[in-house]
Amino acid sequence: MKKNSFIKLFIKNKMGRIGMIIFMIFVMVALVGPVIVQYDPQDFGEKEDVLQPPSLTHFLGTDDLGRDVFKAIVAGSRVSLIVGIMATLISMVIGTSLGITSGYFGGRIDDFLMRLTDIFLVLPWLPLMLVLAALLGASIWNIILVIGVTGWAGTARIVRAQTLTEKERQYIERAKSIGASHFHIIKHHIFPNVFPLIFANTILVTAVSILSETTLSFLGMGDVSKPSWGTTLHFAFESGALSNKAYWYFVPPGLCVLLLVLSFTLMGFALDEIVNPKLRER
Amino acid sequence: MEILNVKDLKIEFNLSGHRKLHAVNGVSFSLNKGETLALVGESGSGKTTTALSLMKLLPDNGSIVEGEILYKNQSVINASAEKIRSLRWKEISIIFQGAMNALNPVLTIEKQLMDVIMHHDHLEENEARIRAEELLKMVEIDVTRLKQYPHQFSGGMRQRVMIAMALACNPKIVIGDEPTTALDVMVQAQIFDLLERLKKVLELSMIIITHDLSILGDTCDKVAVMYAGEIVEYGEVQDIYCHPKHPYTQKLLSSYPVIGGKKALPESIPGIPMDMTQIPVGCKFAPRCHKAMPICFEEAPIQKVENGHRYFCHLGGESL
Amino acid sequence: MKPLLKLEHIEVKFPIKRSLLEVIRNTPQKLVHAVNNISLEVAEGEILAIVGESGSGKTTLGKAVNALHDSDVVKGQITFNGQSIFDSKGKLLPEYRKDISMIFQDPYQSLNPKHTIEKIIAEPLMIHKVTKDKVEMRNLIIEALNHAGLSPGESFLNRYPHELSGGQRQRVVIASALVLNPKLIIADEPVSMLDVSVRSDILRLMMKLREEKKISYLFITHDISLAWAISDHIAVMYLGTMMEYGKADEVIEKPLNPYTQALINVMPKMHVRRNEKRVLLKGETPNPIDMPSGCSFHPRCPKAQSICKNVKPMPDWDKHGHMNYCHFNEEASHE
Amino acid sequence: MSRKYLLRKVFYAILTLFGVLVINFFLFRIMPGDPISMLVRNPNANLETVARMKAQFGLDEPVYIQFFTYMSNLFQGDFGTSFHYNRPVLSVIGERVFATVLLVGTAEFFAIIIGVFLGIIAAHRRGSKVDVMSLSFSLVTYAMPSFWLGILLIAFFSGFLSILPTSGMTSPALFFATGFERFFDISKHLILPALTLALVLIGEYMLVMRSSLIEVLTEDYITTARAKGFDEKTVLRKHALPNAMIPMVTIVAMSIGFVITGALQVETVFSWPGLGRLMYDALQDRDYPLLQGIFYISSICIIGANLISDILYGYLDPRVKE
Repeated sequence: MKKNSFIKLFIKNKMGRIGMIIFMIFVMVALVGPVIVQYDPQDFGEKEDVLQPPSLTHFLGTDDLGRDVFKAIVAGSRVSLIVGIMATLISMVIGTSLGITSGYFGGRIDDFLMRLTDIFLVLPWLPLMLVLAALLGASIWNIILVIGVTGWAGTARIVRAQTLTEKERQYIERAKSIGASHFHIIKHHIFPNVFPLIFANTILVTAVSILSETTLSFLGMGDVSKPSWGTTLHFAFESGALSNKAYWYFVPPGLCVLLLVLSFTLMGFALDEIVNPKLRER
Repeated sequence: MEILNVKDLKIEFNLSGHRKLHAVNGVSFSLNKGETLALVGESGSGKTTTALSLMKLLPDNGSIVEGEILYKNQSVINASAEKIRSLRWKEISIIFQGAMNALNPVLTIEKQLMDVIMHHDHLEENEARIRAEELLKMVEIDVTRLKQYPHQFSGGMRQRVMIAMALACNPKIVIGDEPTTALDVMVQAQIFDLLERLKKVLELSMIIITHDLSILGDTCDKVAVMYAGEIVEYGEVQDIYCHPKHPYTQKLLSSYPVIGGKKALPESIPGIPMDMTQIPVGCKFAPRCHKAMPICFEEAPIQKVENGHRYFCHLGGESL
Repeated sequence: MKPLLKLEHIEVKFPIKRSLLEVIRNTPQKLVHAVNNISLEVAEGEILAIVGESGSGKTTLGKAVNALHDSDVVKGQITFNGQSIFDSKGKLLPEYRKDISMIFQDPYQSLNPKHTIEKIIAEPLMIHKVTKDKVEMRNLIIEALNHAGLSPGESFLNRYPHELSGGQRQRVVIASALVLNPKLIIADEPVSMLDVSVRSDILRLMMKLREEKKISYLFITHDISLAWAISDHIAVMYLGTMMEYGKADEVIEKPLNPYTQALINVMPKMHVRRNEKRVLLKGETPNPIDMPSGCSFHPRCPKAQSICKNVKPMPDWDKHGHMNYCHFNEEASHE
Repeated sequence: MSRKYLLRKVFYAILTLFGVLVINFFLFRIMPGDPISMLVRNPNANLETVARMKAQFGLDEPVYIQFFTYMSNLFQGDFGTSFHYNRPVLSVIGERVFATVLLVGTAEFFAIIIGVFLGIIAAHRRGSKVDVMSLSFSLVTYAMPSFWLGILLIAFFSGFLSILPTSGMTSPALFFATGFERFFDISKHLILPALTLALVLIGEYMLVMRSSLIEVLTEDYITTARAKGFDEKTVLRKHALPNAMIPMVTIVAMSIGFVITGALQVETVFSWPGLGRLMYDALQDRDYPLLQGIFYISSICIIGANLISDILYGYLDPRVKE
């Protein structure tokens, strides 16, 4: 279906609209935020500033080291978004290329790649990430690499299934009868028809990547020099914000993660309903 | 003895964007006991919708907006949901097209035959199994295949299972929705031959839905040719074959090469099927009709009758 | 006259994938005998119809001629314009792809929904690098569209397949075949998915192209009356074997092979004949894995004798070039 | 469901297991900076543990010999000795398995029942209030990091309503209690962590069940069932569900794998003495043999779960030929 009717359908879909709005807000915060609000994780506030409830000077109160929580969240938004999107790109590139190759060529390549995908699907992903992050050291690029490298299996399986159905279509046979090469067929026929599914899946995988980054940072594997929401939650939990009821310290970062991931899931499901004719309203 | 009478049936589907699809606009026909009526028309003519509405099986966005359906002189349209459910398969049953997966892929043939027998005829399990075996024998399928699944049957065999299922509760009317479309010519002949024999034995009345005029000779008594949700011509099969009155029927009949006849390829019908979301003034076939006259675009044609042979056209013949 | 296409003893046998276990126990490799020993000739501008039910191997034969199956599955010799279509190393000659093209059965599936009509027809030109310059390519496309009856061609260029009707889509497929001006078109059931009213338009277009451009056709269909209406010669196939071959009128009026007789007898005719007793073959075409011995039709043949069960018949040609693959040769009483 | 299908699936499971084993082996060896340098960076590592570590991994021998020793040990069930606990890895894991199985088992049990039930109602009455409510509930829980959900529950139950214990598996006073008293105490502690884990799962199962059932309800055999005169309930129960349940089996098996990692987050937040918590601590102490052992055991559980789901799939869907 043509591009603009695709976008029209997406806007018309309530879930898609809500998801898009939330996502736009966070992108704005991530772009503009750190410029307006300089947040330096090192400059600790004075003693009496510790764990102050939300006030005019500190919209969301302060943390256990007297730093302003609101500034931390604004700074954290950029990190969470970047890590989420970059990691997803890696997963998508690996997943799509493996999925299309094994789906299109089949035979031994397919068997081998599928076993590889099975192994990655079977490995418990969070411990794997934790171990890799621990071994590689907790820099932001390692986190992106780790999430990306462990996240591609699901995509590979979906893309392979879709490629298998596309491969049987008659216009592929027609292209072969004209003398099109494998590369030409993949570039002009397979990829454009698999792309809507890849795009919808990318959105859902981004949601998972953001969650993974937050969890990794919460478990102490995050890059402390570039704090994300997960890191803030890590220090909130470590500093016992729970017991002294500093809800302004541990609720907002979690809420932001929830909203950002929710925006991606909403968009993902809206796309899925558009792409998958069976689910579409009649 | 008239078993079914449909008067001015109108059915609409509401589509996204408040558009309405006028699938059936004023269809009337009747069916006598032991008679076979063919609803013939091309894709989009409303023939399947008409048939499904007899059992109120329209999808949730479709509704009967006008007209009356009398089955044994009882109204089907304002019957209670309970009454309709007791009518389905007990009085009227359907043979769906073999190509669609109308059989549940994860249930054995035995279960799918027995569940409707036990439901409508309240038989015990073993009695229902005996009845199921009887049905398979009737449609010439080896009884040992009762425990198999639909995917283990070929196209022709699946169609026979559908027929067995349709006859499970001794219905009075059996609707065949393109029963042989996806099958080879030889298998198609076998299926029609089987239906012929069953009709005589069980005194069944049938409604066959098809787009293929050439098979009418094999099974049908009466023919209703449908175009854009209306019956444009209705009559005996021999009558329709030998002297079709409506231009659309004439054009359809001429599209079939007849072995032995002259070899020239006939002209086909120009233009594309009508957009059913609007109701034009005048005759619906006018834009594609090679005999269209100015009047055809202004007024809808009134019905003309020549001893049982009814058609809607401004052309020739004495009007009613 | 010199045949354009010559097929000699074409065999197509698909190996069934054996599971690891079977490989270890080396159970014999089971084969699907899709096409066995077919020899044919197609002259320039001739329409040869290949008629058969599903499972008869007619589509497999069409694809084999179009070299769509990988070569280790296809045996026998295919010569086009006097020379084999494979070069000495067994690689397909590139220009063979230009001289021959295929029309498929399902107009809704044989066009890529994501491409505009222009891109679809431009594809063959791009692959064979017919021209570099954009304007010339566009003219070629518009000319092909007009030739295929989609005039004015310009109005179809940037439309998408889902905006066209079945008949129009099949015309786009024909246009994309025409753009390389092929010598032979393999049409696999080109009209069976179309509404009856639109069918004869496409058939008439194919006939017109034959007159104007001397294109010959391999017309694959299950409808023998359609084959009679449009083709010069008819070959009837059953379970991968050619049962009968001859001029269209001869095969229809004086069918020699029992299978052809049954096919013609069962063809729906436009008059009421419900009460006539018709010769109906029992059962359906079996799967071509375990082929029946002797003549493959003998299990279902109404005239089968003991000889049919154990001896494979020899194709017997009469003086009019009418072949019958059967031990017996008497004509059926034909109503 | 033929024997060949079963054999093939078992064969693939073993192949995958071997793959996991190989990755497991290399994961801790060829990473930039081998385990020793990792250990050296760890402040409390003394020379003695470094030496033992070297012997343990036999790092001086060529890789393929290390690989064979590693494999032969594995087959005799010797997963090496944990540095931190100075006991065989297998026994350390053995103690903690029960807690995780209990947590994961309870969470899965409730999640499957509630998730599938909600999914069926939502699909059956598509677009109704129930559908919208359960859809938004699932989307929110699906998007929520499980540890944060845990924190919220702890804050709520320990802060405002302290009727439920918010950490550990047994209250200190009752450490030695047995029988009913111990059972009651453990289940009290189990409520919050199991609830956290279950909430995320309910969302996922509900979404999968809903879209699978919606897709099945558009199939032709459902029209046949309705034409047979069955009421909506029977159509749903006898014809729609047997088909809609098939994808559920694979999703549940796959999610059991993820739940073991989900448990890690919940066990850390609720300090629940399970495998997840053990792995978290092992990571802090750089206790590689223990890490490797846990890693390997959880992979085996996931492979087992997938194998069971493949076999179940064969039973549920007769079309699965060899």
